[in-house]
Amino acid sequence: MATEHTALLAAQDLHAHYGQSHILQGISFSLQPGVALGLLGRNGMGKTTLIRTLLAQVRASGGEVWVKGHKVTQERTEHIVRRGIGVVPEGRGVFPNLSVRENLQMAARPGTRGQVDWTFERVLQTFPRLGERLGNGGGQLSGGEQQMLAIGRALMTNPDLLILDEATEGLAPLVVAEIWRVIALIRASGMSTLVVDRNYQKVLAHTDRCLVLEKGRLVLEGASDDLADDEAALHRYLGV
Amino acid sequence: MSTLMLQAQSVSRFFGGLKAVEDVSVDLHRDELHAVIGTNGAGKSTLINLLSGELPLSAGRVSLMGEDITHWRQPKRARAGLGRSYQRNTIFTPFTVRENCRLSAQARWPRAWNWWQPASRCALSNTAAEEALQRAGLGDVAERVAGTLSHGQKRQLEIAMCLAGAPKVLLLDEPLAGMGAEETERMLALLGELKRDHAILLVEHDMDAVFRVADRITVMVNGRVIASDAPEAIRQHPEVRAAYLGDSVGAGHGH
Amino acid sequence: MDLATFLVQCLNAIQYGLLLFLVASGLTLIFGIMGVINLAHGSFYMIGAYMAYALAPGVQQVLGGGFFITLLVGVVLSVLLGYVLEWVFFSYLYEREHLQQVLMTYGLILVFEELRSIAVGDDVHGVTPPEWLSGSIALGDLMSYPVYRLFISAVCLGVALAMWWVLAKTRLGMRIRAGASNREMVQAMGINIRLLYRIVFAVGVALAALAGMIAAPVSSVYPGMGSSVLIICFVVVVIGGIGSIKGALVAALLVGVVDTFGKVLVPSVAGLSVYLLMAAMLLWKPEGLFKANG
Amino acid sequence: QGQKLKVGLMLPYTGTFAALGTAIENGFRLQLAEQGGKIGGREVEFFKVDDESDPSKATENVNKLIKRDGVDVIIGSVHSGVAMAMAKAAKDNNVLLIVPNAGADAVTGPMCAPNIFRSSFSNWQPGFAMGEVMAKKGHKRVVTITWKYAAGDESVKGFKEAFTKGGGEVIKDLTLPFPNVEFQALLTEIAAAKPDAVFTFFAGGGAVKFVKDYDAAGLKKTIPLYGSGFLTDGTLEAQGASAEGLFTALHYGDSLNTPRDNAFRLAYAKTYKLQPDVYAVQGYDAAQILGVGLNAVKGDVSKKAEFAAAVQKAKIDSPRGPFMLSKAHNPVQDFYLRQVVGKENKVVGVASKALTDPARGCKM
Amino acid sequence: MSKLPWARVMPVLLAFGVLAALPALISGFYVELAMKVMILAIFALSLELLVGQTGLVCFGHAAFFGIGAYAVTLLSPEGEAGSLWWTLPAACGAAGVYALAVGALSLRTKGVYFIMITLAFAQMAYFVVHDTPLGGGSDGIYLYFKPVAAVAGHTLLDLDKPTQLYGFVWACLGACFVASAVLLKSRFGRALAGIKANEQRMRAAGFATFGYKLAIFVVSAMMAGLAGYLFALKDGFVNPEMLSWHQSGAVLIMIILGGLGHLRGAVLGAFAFALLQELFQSQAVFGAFAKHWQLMLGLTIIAFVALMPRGLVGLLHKEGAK
Ligand SMILES: Nc1ncnc2c1ncn2[C@@H]1O[C@H](COP(=O)(O)OP(=O)(O)OP(=O)(O)O)[C@@H](O)[C@H]1O
Ligand SMILES: Nc1ncnc2c1ncn2[C@@H]1O[C@H](COP(=O)(O)OP(=O)(O)OP(=O)(O)O)[C@@H](O)[C@H]1O
Ligand SMILES: [Mg+2]
Ligand SMILES: [Mg+2]
Repeated sequence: MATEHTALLAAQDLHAHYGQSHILQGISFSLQPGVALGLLGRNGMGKTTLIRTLLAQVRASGGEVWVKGHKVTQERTEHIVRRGIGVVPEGRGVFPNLSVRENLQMAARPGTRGQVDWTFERVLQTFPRLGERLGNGGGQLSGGEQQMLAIGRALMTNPDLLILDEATEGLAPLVVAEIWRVIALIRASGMSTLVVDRNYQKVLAHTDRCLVLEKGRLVLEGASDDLADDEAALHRYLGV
Repeated sequence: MSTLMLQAQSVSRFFGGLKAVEDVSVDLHRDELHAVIGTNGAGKSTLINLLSGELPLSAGRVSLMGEDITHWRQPKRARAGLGRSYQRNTIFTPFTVRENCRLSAQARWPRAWNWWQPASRCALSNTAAEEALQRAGLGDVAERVAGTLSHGQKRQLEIAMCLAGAPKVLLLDEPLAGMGAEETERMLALLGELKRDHAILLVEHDMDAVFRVADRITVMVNGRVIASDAPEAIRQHPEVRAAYLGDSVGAGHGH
Repeated sequence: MDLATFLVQCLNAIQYGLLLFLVASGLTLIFGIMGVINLAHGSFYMIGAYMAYALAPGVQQVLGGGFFITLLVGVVLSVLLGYVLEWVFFSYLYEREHLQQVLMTYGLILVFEELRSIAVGDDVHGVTPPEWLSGSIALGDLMSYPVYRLFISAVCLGVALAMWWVLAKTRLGMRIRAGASNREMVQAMGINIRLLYRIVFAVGVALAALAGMIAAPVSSVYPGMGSSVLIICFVVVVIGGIGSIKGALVAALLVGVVDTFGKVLVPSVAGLSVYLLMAAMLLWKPEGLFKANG
Repeated sequence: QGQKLKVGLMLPYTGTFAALGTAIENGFRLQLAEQGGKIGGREVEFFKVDDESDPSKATENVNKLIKRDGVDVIIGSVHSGVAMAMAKAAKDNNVLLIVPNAGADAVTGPMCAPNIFRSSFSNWQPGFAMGEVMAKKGHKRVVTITWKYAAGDESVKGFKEAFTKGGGEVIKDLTLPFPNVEFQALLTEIAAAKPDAVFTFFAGGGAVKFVKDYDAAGLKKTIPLYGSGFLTDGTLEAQGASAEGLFTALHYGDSLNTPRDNAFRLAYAKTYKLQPDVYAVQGYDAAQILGVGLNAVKGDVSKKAEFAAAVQKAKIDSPRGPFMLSKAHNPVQDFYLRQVVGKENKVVGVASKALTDPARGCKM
Repeated sequence: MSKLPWARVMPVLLAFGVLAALPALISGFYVELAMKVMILAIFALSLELLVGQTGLVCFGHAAFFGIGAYAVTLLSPEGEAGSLWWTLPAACGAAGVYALAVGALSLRTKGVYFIMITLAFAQMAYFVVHDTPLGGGSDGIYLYFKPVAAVAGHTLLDLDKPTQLYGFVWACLGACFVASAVLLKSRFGRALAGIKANEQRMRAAGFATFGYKLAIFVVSAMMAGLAGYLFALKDGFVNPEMLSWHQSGAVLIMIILGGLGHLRGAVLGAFAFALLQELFQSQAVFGAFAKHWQLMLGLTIIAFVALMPRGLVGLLHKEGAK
């Protein structure tokens, strides 16, 4: 398939299991450079699992994953990520025993093209709240502060693709708005994004294309604008 | 007139120099859902920790149905009817969903220390658990091991466990976080139902939801209460809009 | 006790404490960062001491000898040993329950002890320090103090400083500490945690072996020397706060002081003193003196 | 008696005392070979158990030999606590026991029995011998230092008994927990106390470290150090120059230079490519005691009384010099004063002649 | 009990049956070995209650074992047999009282800190018996007369008789096993499991977890004291090494080897550990190489860890793995 070679990220008939249960049941999609992709679905449909499988945090039981034309199915997480992916995982994954400063610094890395768009200073500018708590341990932050830290940390790796799994969970409306603003900013800068969020309206508004997952299968794929108008589909797959 | 269930008077909690909660007073009445909203790090979770007894107070007083419980430890408060959920999941990952609820129910019933009778034969906690499961919409996955649930399902279980203990006062820390649209609806319906015979304190960032169910809203910023009023008044409150709501929640933007 | 004696006792306490620190530092590193309760740590100490004894003739022949060359060879060998051990025995245990690792390290103790017995026998041996360190300094008219002991103290301080700097100040150190709390997340940041862990383990082993080699000239080399040092090391690590280098240093000095003055002032319960200290410290600070933060 | 004689060796083959266990077995086998591989006219079959120097497993280990293997005689062990358990089991099951090292006073004290013998010494003995020597040398104020455990206590007790009888005074008893080897604090105490001399009991790795530390602290030049013989036995190579000139008391030494000893040493060195030590001698003599007894009963181990009578009458022709067994079955032997010269514990005199353990508590 | 899972209970019953019949089948030494292993199994069982079921890793369990053993030795009269009726409760009680003190202090700590503080208290007990005249010093002391159980002058049980002692040990193991199994299924037992899984949540649900932990700590210590009591009777000799950290370590190794989280694991582990050591030390099997038993044991343990992530019980019910 041609797309696999041009795509930033692509999956071919991807399967994954947790023990006996077949979670991902043959998923194929591709994400072109510069595209913002949304991933929607009810609770427990496999969104997080898909992300984790793409990153080899869950072993794929079948199918292939491609990053920038390289087949990475056999590679380990760190190698895949180093090809230019930044991750904000579900549950944040802030390092509680490192200070805020260290959480950011440990991740710092120039992008795959040598670009250093996101620096320590720029992250603090984007999230001033973090600047006030630089010396605090990551574990002492409030939930929202941790979420900002996780995003900031992912940006410090200057990725080509930023994956956000429920990045706005537990954030104050102002901050949520701020994060969507940042996501829009990132999108505008040409960085690709893969966004999972419970607020489907925001996801649809901030992405070019969307995938809808149901019980581990891709049931819908299309332009976000189209989907936003398709009330029947939204009701059917998201229960709204 | 609704009964006053839980009252916090000028409670404070300091972490070193940080005043996480400072001079906060809240009243929780039966048949009233009291929402506490506020910026991240405002001290909402800390407030719940203070009320539930997880953290000792630096200053202030807490009373439950007129009784001073400031110096009670957490388990005793819980047995007296203070139930809470956590912002981060605290489920028993190795147990089944049902067992999670059963265990949560157990402490409240007599002879919790019984060591010869099989726990599975404790009818009281079994029914309590079953009821909580149904209410939280987890009936289908009751036999699943809790650790294998998806994030949203775990959040539901977190609430179910809180309910299983048959509390009189519910302190819910962001119960809607991580739930999908459908589950959010169900949870809001549940809250409306629970409200009738419980006093509920709801910490939540989903403003649509909060404004739909709350009877009273307290807003915290940096450890202090900046406003406490009926929802409509809060929605218009300039300080609250500036510090927390922003423009995202336009006046009257419902569903 | 007059002032002069008291001061000399303080010197003894510090010197002992520093040596303890050197042995315990590797343990706290492996323990705090990888979560491996390494019972075999004492064995690495023993292996180090035996290397100081057994390698010397070979090094003499091939490289022209010298205590420091032996030391260097020993450190290189122990890094290799640690690297291979982690690779073969530990790398697949991280997902398992911690106690499985305990069982594994217990097995290793038995194996190392027996291999040592087969390879070099069960006799007690001495190791001579280099010529220029073998003198001593007079401490008043009381007694004299061997220069070599001062040298040990200097090495220990050097190691403490270097470790603190790497862990607290460098990005490598941050990444290592991050791995302590969330391995998967470190991987998701694009960092090769397996390699990092392997290196940490190897360094931990090397530190224990280095301690053994450095201590060999004063402690001599004998079977069972590992197990006697193991428990006291755990005491140091726990009092200091697991994973904290600073804590290990402070705790080691504390243990040194308590042990030294315990023996002198209340000899009948001297055996208890260190454990009393640990119990008291943990009751006061249930998580050790310093939380792991470098 | 066509059947083989079953000999159980319960010795440490692993751990700190492993080298001692091997030496004892070597000595025993050497003597056996010299008797033509037979004792009391019977071929010998060995059963070995590693006692790990762990007293909590000792009863079970000795029962392996007694109940599982059904041995006729047991040889062991090094660790006193283990030997205590063995003595109990031997007494309960009425099996011959010869202790080739462990010095616990109780074995030939309260625990003494017709079927229990010792080819080595009691802890009391070398201490007492050294006490006599130091008193005679004119030392008046002495500090003792040892580990806080039974062997150390008993040894120091023996020393004090003789030393105070000879007019000396022990100004300080220093102890440290077993097996702690951090001596520096106590050395400082010694330096501060400025005694005429120091008496010590240490063995193995602790002995090496103590002697080296004592020297390194500069005390060796100013305050003479005396010890029970184990201070410098099997440890000289490791102690190096630090041990040079030290005086110790023991029932054996390196240059006895008697024809008996020379023959033994030559044979041992030839067989094992090693120099023998006191442990080898004790093992060797354990075999001799067994031989004397069994010859008297023509190999019939069930005749315990005759066996004991014969052994008590006999003069054991040991490389250390001939000795007899006391009523409590502990050797009545000469204790030599030895001085370290190079890599040898050179015998320079007799510290105490035909020294008998008081066997306090023995009702036999 | 409503329904026992027979598939799992049968093998256990069978094993107990075989143990009961053992004295009739094999020679004296092996009976004694079996007795020792049963005592160790009681010891391991007691630790399993703490480590496997409550998640409290205690690294000083030998102290309670040793206290039980020393108690009976020191309390028995010099020249005659003591009475089982009060020496046994006294021994268990002594262990329990010490555990109450240790637990009250140490249960405030968590994880590795708990491991180490229990070690600290055990070492204190060790040094008390090792260094003071109280416990007879480093060489240990003897128990000359083993207790008897008499009712109205009529001797029911004379533990000086090997077969009676064997039977008594067997009964104790059975009783401990059944009691533990019942306890774990009960509300109290489930609360312990909950504490292991998530103590914070248990407190929020209204369990005063400290009390639960202290209770099981004391119960476990008393059971360890019982094991120590029996061990002292078996040997008639106690020694400070019974309280040493090596002993604490060994019993911990047994339950890990057997498989944590299962009572059967503790018993299996005790049998496996003791018998493997026995096997490797046996000259009859390995000849001169028996001298290197440590090497073989060490390698076997490593192999166990590598191949059996869930311990020996993992072997037993692989099919029903959940
Ligand atoms: N560790 C696990 N073991 C077994 N099953 C699991 C595990 N993690 C997730 N699952 C199951 O896999 C399915 C997909 O889970 P996943 O977390 O990918 O859902 P999701 O779409 O991200 O849901 P949410 O919106 O709630 O986060 C769920 O049914 C869940 O129960
Ligand atoms: N154990 C602690 N030690 C030090 N500081 C703490 C601790 N717990 C909380 N804090 C600090 O107290 C403040 C209040 O935290 P809290 O978790 O109560 O906020 P919150 O209002 O719940 O925020 P969010 O909405 O993001 O969950 C934060 O700044 C946080 O960093
Ligand atoms: Mg998810
Ligand atoms: Mg919060």
